[in-house]
Amino acid sequence: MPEKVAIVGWGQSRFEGDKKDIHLGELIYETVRQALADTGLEIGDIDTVIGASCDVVDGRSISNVFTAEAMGAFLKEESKVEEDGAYAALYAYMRLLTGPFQTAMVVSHGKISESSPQTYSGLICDPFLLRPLGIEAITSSALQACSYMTKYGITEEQAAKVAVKNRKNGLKNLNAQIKKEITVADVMSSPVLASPIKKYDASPITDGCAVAILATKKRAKKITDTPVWIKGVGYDQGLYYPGYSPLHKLESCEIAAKKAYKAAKIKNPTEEIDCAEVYEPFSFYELMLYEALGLCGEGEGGKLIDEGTTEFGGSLPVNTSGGAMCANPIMSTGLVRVIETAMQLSGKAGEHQLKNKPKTALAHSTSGLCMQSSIVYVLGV
Amino acid sequence: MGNDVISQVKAKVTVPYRWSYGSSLSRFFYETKVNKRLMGARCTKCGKVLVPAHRLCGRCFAPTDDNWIELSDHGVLECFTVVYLPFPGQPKQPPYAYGMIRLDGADTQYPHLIGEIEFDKITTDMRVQAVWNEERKGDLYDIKYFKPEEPI
Amino acid sequence: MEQEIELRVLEGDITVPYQWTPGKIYGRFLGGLKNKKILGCKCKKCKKVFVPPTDLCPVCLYDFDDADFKEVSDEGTVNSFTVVEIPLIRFVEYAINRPDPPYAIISIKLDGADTDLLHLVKGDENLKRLKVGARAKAAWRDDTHGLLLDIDGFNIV
Amino acid sequence: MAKKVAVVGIGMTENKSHWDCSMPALYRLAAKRALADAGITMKKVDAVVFGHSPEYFEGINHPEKWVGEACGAYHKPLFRIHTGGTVGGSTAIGAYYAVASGMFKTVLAISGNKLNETASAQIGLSTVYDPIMGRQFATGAPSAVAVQASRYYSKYGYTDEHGLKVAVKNRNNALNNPYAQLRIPNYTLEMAKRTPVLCAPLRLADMCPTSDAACAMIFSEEKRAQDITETPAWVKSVAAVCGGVNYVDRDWAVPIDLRKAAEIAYERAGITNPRKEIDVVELYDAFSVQELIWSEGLKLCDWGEGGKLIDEGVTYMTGELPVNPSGGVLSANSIGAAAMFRKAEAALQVMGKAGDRQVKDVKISLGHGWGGAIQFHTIIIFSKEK
Repeated sequence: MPEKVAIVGWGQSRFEGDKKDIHLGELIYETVRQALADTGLEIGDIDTVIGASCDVVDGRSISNVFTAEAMGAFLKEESKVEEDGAYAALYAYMRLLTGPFQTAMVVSHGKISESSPQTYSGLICDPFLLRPLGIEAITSSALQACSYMTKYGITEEQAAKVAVKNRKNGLKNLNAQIKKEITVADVMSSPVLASPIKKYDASPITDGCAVAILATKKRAKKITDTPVWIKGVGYDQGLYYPGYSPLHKLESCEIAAKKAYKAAKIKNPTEEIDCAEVYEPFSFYELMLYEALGLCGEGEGGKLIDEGTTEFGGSLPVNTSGGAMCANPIMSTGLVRVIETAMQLSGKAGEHQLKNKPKTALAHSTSGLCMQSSIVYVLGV
Repeated sequence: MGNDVISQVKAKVTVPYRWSYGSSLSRFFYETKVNKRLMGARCTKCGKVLVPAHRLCGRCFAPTDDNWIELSDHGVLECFTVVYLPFPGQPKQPPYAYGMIRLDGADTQYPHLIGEIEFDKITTDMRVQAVWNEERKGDLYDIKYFKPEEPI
Repeated sequence: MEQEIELRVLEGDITVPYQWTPGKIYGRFLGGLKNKKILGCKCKKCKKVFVPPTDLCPVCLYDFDDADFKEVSDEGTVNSFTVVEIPLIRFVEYAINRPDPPYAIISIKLDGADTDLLHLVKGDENLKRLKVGARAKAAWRDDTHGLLLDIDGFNIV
Repeated sequence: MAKKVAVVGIGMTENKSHWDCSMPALYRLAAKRALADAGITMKKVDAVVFGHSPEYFEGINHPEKWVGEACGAYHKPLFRIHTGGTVGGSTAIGAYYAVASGMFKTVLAISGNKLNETASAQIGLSTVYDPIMGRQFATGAPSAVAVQASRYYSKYGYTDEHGLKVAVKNRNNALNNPYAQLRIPNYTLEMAKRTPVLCAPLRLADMCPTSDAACAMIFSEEKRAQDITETPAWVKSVAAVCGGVNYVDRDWAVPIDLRKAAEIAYERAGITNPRKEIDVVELYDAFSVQELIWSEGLKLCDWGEGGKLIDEGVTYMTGELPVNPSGGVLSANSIGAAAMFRKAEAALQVMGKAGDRQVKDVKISLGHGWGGAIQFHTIIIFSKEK
């Protein structure tokens, strides 16, 4: 499905660990206005609004009740996807493909500091089999890390290299929350959260909001000279109970990537994808994602990071923005990956712009424990 | 034995939160606490006055004027209910009455309790006025409730 | 603005008492634990034994029924584990609850099962001997409630 | 451009306390019945759109993760929509767009809730109120709608008897619906008037029951729809519009958000005179008075004329434009499924498969839902003709 819908503008709030001083509505309002300013559009030019937020994060059931107006959705055709914003962008994309809408705005937000990533992820657990154990994001991911590393002989140092690489990339990203260079030794000596995951393997706690404006081909060209086209998208949901899944691989991501590649007519991702932004809540996940996305062979994630292929100056840079390692605004992290990819493709990434402007790039997001669900976009110019 | 089926698993879930007031609500409740004033904000586009004062007008998506307007603490009860329905963990024990009050000078409604009147005497469109709490913490209960307006 | 105004927060919580319905499959698995037995369900299509069982074989979409239940061993092989070092927020309160860290969460394939059960390993001695491939056996509580933690944890054999 | 889309299969669970059924099993039941109705298996279903209302109803965050595979979503594309009470409608609309976009040929929409996993649905519903601005005296949905009712009755000079008459009409309709929860034989206005006032002016009789239920609908593109069934319910148009709660002035008796949704839906469906052109309406009457208010929003009558519809018998099964032949939300409310039930009931009416609650010769039907703080509205218009 080439060149039917484009990403034409965006806004990102500053990503911070604790936006205690800002009301959620204010945060959204300012970010939406930023996105509108980016495109030169007025709120009246937006045909449909899709939100992405979560009751449990907000501590307000039906989270869009009090935020829809701050998104500019009053008397508009609005809906809310209760997943990461990358899934809301998918729904906006579907709507734009049908005809009545020419522009769509995707707004994702979360102030996780008002609650906690532990309660957010812990409540994903069913009440009978998982919740009694204290399973949440860190512990479920740690089980997965153990399984993956054991199966393929991946070392903790190799995982640490992801944290080092992404934090280095984050130094150049104005929006990044974490701006601190670290070494593999720093990661290895940071306190263990749940083995083998250590403090610096983990993404930070981040509040934030992200907005993307999408438009049909006809409208996109009037809005911007640098539209970024959605060339293909694939998404998939895998098994829920971690004991049922082959934890050493990310099946849903493999399938999502295959679907996205097929839609975008990508035959050889390592050759055809110029750069990627992936959602890596913990360092080792980026290695697993290399494999699932077909950027290297099975079990070769560690080798890919060792060879420096995915470094900023490598042949296939991954997370030039610093990724989730530098800011993990829950509900928005995936949409930020889409936006960052669009920034690279349109040449608007500023200080962290790749020297050789990419033509085709990949954005990934995920939802659920152990990356149960995945969505993959292929974007291009 | 052997074929027991558990029919219910009981547990209590408690999720802690820390909700931010943000600049507008902080300032609004600062005014109720310190100055016993209800403040509204005027939309820079349509001119309507929002209470509590907010950063934006939902209708126009325009920001409100930073110069807030002091509103009367009298107004009209536009609609109301008397709650008798009980449920576990209810924040306020029934029976009680609350409604939406259009304060004089405001274009939106302010929610609050209705007091000092027998429930069956409450009517829509009646004039009401705020009864302020002596001790105020900077929240909705800086006003105890609204009561029928006293004749001037 | 005229004066500096303190930016406020409201501290509170959302508290809800639940009475979750396990239904016939989860319910019978939990009933098995009450009797110190670990039950699984065998899919009539793929023949895999799911321990613990869920309402259906998610792959074949075969709905499990009473006749598909099968008891498996309370001993098995650890496939994956993590030692939890940080205190996790206790947002749920059952009749019996997990221990404070350090403890391990394990993924264990019980003998006779085709899937892994997630459970706990506690105690310094057990944690020292815990590794992938280790054999472990359920340690049952004296008082059982029909809850997952009727198994107190797994001891490394 | 949009592909033509039809509903080809519908699955409902009974609305009741499903004490013997886990939440995944409840969804499973609806999914299986929808597949059976369409005569297909999950192999033919390309994607799932999952609906579920507030997480705090069951205390499960991202319930689509746990429950998804019970809907047959193993390695299928799935995403979740959540818009409160109207989520069932929003989910159906999501599935419509998933097919209309050309991305998928056949999509399962499924939505539900198990409200009996807590002692009262009002515990969860009270957390819809803003913690700083109103949760202090929230009593779930009843108190909010009671406020709306007081405004409506006083604005137009109606009395609570108008609402109670709706309740009696719909409860009697429910006798024809095997999936309804409240099926009270010989229910009369006198009985309704004797029920206690719970949130004035609303009595127990004005309020919906608390149900566990799931509902599933299968949407297909044109060709496949015709292969699957001889009686597809063609989607003429969909609309979902958001109103304002705290940053706008609001007249609770005048649902401008619903009116906007209706105008969009009618325009896209080519309907100019809804009262005449629509043969049956299923709307979200969680509380009796809302049937009157929503009738106005839906342009079935002028502003302020809602009470006359029930006085004049227009909306009875025997009337000119039957509303809620199923018994409506007043007879069954699981919240998560309730708005999809409205859409599904409307689809059944054009398919001619509504059983004892079938209205004669239905060519065009409308299904509505509301959610949030009474500000999200969804509409689907179905047609017998392509």
